Amino acid sequence: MRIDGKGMINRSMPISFRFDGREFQGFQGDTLASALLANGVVLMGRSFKYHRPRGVLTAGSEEPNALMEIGTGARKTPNVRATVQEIFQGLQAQSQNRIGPLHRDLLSVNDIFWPFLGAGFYYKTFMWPRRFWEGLYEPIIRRAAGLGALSGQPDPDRYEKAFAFCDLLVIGGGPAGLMAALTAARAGADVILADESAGFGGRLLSETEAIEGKPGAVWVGETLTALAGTGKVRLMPRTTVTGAYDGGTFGALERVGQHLPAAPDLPQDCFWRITARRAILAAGALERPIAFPMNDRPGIMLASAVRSYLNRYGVAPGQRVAVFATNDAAHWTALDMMKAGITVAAVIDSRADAIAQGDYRLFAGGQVITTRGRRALDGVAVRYGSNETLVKADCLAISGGWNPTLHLTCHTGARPVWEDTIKAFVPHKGAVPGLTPAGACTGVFDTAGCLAAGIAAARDALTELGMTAPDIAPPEASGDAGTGQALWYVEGKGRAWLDFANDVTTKDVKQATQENFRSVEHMKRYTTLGMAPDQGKSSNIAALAFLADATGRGIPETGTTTCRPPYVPVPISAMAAGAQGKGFQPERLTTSHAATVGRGAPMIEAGLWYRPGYFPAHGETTWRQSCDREAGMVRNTVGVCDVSTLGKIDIQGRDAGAFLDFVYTNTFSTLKPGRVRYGLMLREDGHVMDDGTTARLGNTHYVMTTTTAAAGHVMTHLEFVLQALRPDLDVRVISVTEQWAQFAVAGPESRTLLNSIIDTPISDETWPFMACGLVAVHGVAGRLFRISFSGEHAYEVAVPARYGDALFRDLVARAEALGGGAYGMEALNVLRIEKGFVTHSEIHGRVTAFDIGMGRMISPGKDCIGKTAAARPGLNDPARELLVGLKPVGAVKQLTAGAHLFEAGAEPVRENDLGYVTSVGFSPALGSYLGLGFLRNGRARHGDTVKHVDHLRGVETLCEVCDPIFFDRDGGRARG
Amino acid sequence: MASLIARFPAHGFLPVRHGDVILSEEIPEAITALMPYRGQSRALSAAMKAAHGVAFPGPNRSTQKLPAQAVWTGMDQAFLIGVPADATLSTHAALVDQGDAWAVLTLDGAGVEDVLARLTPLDLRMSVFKHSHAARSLLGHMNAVFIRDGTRRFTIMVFRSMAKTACRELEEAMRGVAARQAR
Amino acid sequence: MRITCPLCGSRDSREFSIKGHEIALSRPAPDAGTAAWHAYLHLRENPAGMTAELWYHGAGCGAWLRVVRNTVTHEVLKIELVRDVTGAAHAD
Amino acid sequence: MRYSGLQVLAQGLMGNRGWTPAWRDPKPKLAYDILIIGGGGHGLATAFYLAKEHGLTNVAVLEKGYLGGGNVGRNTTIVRANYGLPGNSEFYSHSLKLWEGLEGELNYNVMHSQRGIINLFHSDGQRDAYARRGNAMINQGDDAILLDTEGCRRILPYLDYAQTRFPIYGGLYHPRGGTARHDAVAWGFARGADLRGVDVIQNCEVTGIDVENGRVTGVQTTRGAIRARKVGMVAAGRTSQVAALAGMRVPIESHVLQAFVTEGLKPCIDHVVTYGMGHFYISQSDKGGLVFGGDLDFYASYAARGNLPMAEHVMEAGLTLMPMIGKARMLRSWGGIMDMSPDGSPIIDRTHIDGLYLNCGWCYGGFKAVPGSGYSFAHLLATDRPHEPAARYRLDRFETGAGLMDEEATGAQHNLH
Repeated sequence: MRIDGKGMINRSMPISFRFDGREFQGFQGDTLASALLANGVVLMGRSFKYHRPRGVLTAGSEEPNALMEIGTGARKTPNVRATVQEIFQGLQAQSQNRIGPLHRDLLSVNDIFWPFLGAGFYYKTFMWPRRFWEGLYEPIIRRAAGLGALSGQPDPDRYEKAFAFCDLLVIGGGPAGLMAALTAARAGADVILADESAGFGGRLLSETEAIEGKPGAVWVGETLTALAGTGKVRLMPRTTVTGAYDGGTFGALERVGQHLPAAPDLPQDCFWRITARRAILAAGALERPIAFPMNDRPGIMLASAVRSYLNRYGVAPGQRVAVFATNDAAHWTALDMMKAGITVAAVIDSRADAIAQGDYRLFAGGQVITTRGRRALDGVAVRYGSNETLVKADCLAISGGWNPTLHLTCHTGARPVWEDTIKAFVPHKGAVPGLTPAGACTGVFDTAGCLAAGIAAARDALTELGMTAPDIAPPEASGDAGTGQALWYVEGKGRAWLDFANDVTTKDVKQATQENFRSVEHMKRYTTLGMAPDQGKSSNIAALAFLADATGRGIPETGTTTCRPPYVPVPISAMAAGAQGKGFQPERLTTSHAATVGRGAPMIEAGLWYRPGYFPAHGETTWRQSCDREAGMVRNTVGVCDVSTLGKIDIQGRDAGAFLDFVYTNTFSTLKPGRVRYGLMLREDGHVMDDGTTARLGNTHYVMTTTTAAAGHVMTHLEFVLQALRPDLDVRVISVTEQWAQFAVAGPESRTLLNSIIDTPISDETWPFMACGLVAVHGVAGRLFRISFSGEHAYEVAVPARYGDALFRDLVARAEALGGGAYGMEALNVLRIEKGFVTHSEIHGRVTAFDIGMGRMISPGKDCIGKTAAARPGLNDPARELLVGLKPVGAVKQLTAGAHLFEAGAEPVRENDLGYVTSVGFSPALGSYLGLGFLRNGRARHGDTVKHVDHLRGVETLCEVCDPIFFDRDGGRARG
Repeated sequence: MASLIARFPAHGFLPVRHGDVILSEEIPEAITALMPYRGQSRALSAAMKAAHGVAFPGPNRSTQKLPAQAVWTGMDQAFLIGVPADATLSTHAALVDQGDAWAVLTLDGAGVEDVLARLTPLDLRMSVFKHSHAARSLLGHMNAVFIRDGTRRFTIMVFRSMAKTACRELEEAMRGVAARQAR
Repeated sequence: MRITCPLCGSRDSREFSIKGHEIALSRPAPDAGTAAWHAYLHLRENPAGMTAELWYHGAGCGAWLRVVRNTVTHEVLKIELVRDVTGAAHAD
Repeated sequence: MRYSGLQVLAQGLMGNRGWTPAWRDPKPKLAYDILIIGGGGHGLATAFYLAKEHGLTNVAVLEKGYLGGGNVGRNTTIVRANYGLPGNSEFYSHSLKLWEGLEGELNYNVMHSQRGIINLFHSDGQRDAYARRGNAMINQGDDAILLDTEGCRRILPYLDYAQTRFPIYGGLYHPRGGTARHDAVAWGFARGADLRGVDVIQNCEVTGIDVENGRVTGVQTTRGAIRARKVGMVAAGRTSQVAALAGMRVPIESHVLQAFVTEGLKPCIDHVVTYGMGHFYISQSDKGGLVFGGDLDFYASYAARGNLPMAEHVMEAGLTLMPMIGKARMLRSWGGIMDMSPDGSPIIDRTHIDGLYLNCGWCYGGFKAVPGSGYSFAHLLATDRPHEPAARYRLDRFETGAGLMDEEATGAQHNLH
């Protein structure tokens, strides 16, 4: 029911929305919860386990009950707190976790069977018969559990992540936070003031008390104007600081578009990473409920929430309101209600000496012992002294006192401290370096105290920042903290809920202790208390108190569970903003990309790069046809392939040769300028890291090539060696991968092709195998390397990347004129397998130089990375799996990578496993499948027959073990 | 003999404008990495001043005397941008041509810091990252060089091969900022 | 986590990669023997408390850093350039 | 008390007042035959199998906090036997067989759910590596199926097959893989060991290991000295500190691994799915939360909590792979302290001190190993001979280089991770 003249909603802006298909009206400024209450809708959800009818308990993000699905289709968002969701024109909300309509949820049958569904019942049953678990029990449990449902479709909305920096981050815009921000901003500090709500002011927006004689909201407005006047404060409304991390980093979730109708480009949420030199936590406190029998009916809500609905949203949550409380503050609820013309049925104050503060019926020393009503509250049973009576009420405001919102102070591992005077936990001093809690989150519950604490905390922070605090006097405000006594639970018949969200009652905690789950962590995990979407914000402390009593310990000895980030749940889409689809990692495109795609080549991922699989020619219908043709082209005429993705590292300095000698197993200091050498690089643990060619361009100038996959890793490694291991060397390294577009030109006609594009023709004499040097390519300064990864007479030609596109098109056109053309990764792979050249399929991280037959490349005359470890006996055992070639010799001609190797007659089981196949290709030149693999003692077994078994693909092939070089073993083609 | 036509990294993607911010590509005359050898930074700086009028910049700084600009790009490393490096510099430093390795983008307009705050973990507040300041950091998941050219103008350099991704991600950020401004 | 690079200033830890304990700086001589190499390669103090690790500012200036850090609290106490520890080539 | 559906009914009808303690809280005795340091999954399972398989019940498990408070209570609950290298193959195969009978053996429902695991791959090279692994699984007698893209689409229709950065080439499907309820595993073993007479002693921190003439004689604890003939160290992330009490330096570094859970959701992910191009794996708990994780934060840590860069990376990998989880909201994040060995595989072995045994190096994969590790470690403690499936988990393999089991192939040395 809407109350005239109350609240900060904009009554000139009516908004219509739908809940469970029915249309309702609210006003701008309403949350979904306040708008529904205004329309008399009290039943807003079903509980997790027993599917009991539930209404709203709170007016904030800590809400355990009123969780809903917002939106439809792919935009549907489950588990949204109706207390946080602001309404907008066209909003559609649905209740969740029900079968059938909300008021007749079929799963409410669970509530009848509650005695059998207590703490941990599932650990004790569903065990027989064994195979029924996956087939029957688990599917039923899964379907009954869970809350809202995802749409199952990709999230179509936009999200953002962003970074922000400030001198001082103030978390929470209530009285303490506002004063802290004002104090710091006046001192000239860069301030970020973040508040979870749409409006700043915190509890001041929900209470009727005055500051400096003005209504709280008016004072807040003036203070915000003052903050804006400083030019130093960035206000972040609708922003919840979700986590405190190391080094002054905070995570924060900003609701950007959640409260608005969908707009193009506008993100739903932004996940902020805020780095603050200092921070002040002014997060306030959360009112705590009391566990009394049947305390979960719709209409039972926190007293502070009742005041919020009344004073901030102008809504009376009931027509006859009762209050059950342990403290003075709760009496304000009764007074506010009466002033608004709502009937106050009774105030039940657990304190025997409680005094009425107005004209209402007071049960001093009273307790609510049970409640009535099916889908909504209609009465509460009160026990006072030895009497009991029934009070008719459709709303019960409850208050068991306040718990400081100290969660962030626990995020880096600190435990809160029990403060017995206020019967609450307060932050551990210095819990998060640089973060100072102030105000209600430290247990200061009066407004005057909070205002002063905000100033004081800012003063301390400013001192630490080396700034001077201005003289600011705290505004005049009430010093009444509304103190009371602690009452955690009321004994009585029936279930008394501690954790509304996970349906955990005092009976469950009691049973847990009976079964010796007495540690607070065991109790939590056994009963699931505090593990629901609200993470126990309203239940943990009461449960702890109950557990302490049940185990005969005090609360401090019982200890607490751990608060962990995030303070409120964060959408995966927000924390992963930008990563959907291609955004996960950068795409690296070669200069030939457009021309390659233009030729219809399917692109495959090679690390972050894209490379062509093959170039389909007219009439080819399978990749094998293209691959066979391209491989043949290289063997017979000439092929062109973009190899720019290989890492290229420029190495200069007088010690460059010595440096390479140390990072490679073989020697480079003796390499002559104008020559190229193959190099093998080990990790310090003696296994192969990478391989590639390195060219000596000048006396003190080399350029190293790495594999595509290892380029970044090798660069990091080289920097480490220079800075950490070899301080004696004066060498400079830099990546030039991006600078050069480099193309392999391979095949018997390669020189013919090259001589048509370079300014000075070359010959075997001027440019022999493994020669390198500078050339002019169509007049452009380039580099030429006579190296071969195909075994053919071949070159790699490099030009500055801006010319890559033009040169690739030109090379391919000329190659085609010679009967050749472009080739892709598939053909490249076949060609290198024919030659027994290894790639990371072979040097996969677990192999040694010995394994791949390059043991002798570890030069005996010098130290190098990995040399000592590579000499360990276990790494040189002939029984290791060693690189071999494999050729089918039986009826089955197929080989598959990933197959394992066995003796021809052996059963293919682990005990008989002799090795495995790493690379396979069909060689058109040899008319056969060829494989590379690793076989126990393989080098001694050339000529033997082994069995290749691929269970997964159903292939069993007899193979001859042979030298891994299948084609042109003496290398004449590359040299000639 | 045919000649090769040059093609630049952000070819076909730029310029674009969203809200008040414009993203465009620059084509510097030359970029050369200068990496002074042991004990040579002062000598290099002197040689640079003599040849190009700019000193070797300190960490996180750039120096400029048009058309030359020297930008600190790492430990014992700066990029000389805008002019080909004079041969005398090679006495003191390894010189490496980087003129084709980078996409050089400029972001200009009110709200540039907001756009970049969506992609880089750098603190770009005017009071911290001032005119002519330069830094190596991340743009999304990409290594990048950032230079502040003015109160509302930045130069951003990313690896050439990632130009498409960089443009796409910057544009996304620009759209979001523009949409917030229009909210 | 923030790492104050001696060259670049305070930076987000996402700009760095980590190699592990600083023992990696103490590479034994090739002939130091099996025990020394085993200790270098594999054995670790693994302290619950203060440790020194090697971080690489790969998305920044390319410097290797020695970072003294508490493994229990994640507090960073000291950061220096590895080359200043080892005396590696320095242009200044 | 025996647990059953009938018992639940009977107790429910009697107001659930008849449930008895799941385990005792015994005072430590002055001496035991065998002491287990560490009351996590592995330690409790070791005690259980010592009692059950070897009849050794004069055994105590010493736990410095509450039992099951370490990694067994903070993991992502995956149970599988899909390893590729000899040593790991036979060990995890044995462990999975133990899992398959665990409810019956413990009379405790650990909710072992064999819902199937799919390791996705995203290139030909990855497919070949997974094929090698799948064939190794079949060689071992376990189950593996190689799925192509269409095969994945049939059982995982919600993955992004069109736009994702690294296309889905297929997956290695391990139908017998799945999940279990992590806490229940610790509690089930604790209850089982306790029923057989083992003393499970909580809040009892070991402060010293007594060694005389190269032989262990007992331990010092916060609750007094306890003598023993044999002591097994099973302290996971705290292994280095425990081993140091015996003057040992071990090849372990402790690192933090983060994990995450969302709010409860109606069933939407029916398997365990792992991503091959970023560190991400996910399953849905029976309560409805999506449970997922990724890689180490990479800095050494005992803090059991991580930082944002890795958390964001994990979310990003998840979103590009399965964009339908975008509107699920991450509810809680936490960290476990991983005892990282150089090659990523565990150590179950004697030490150079007589009577002192070591079980560690489970890295980020210890949960599925709990029954197997307990069984094999109990065998070693009881008989002084390695249990065949764990015989390759030798401590000396790093020194000799023989029998390294580097499944991830990143290098058999901490610094290479």
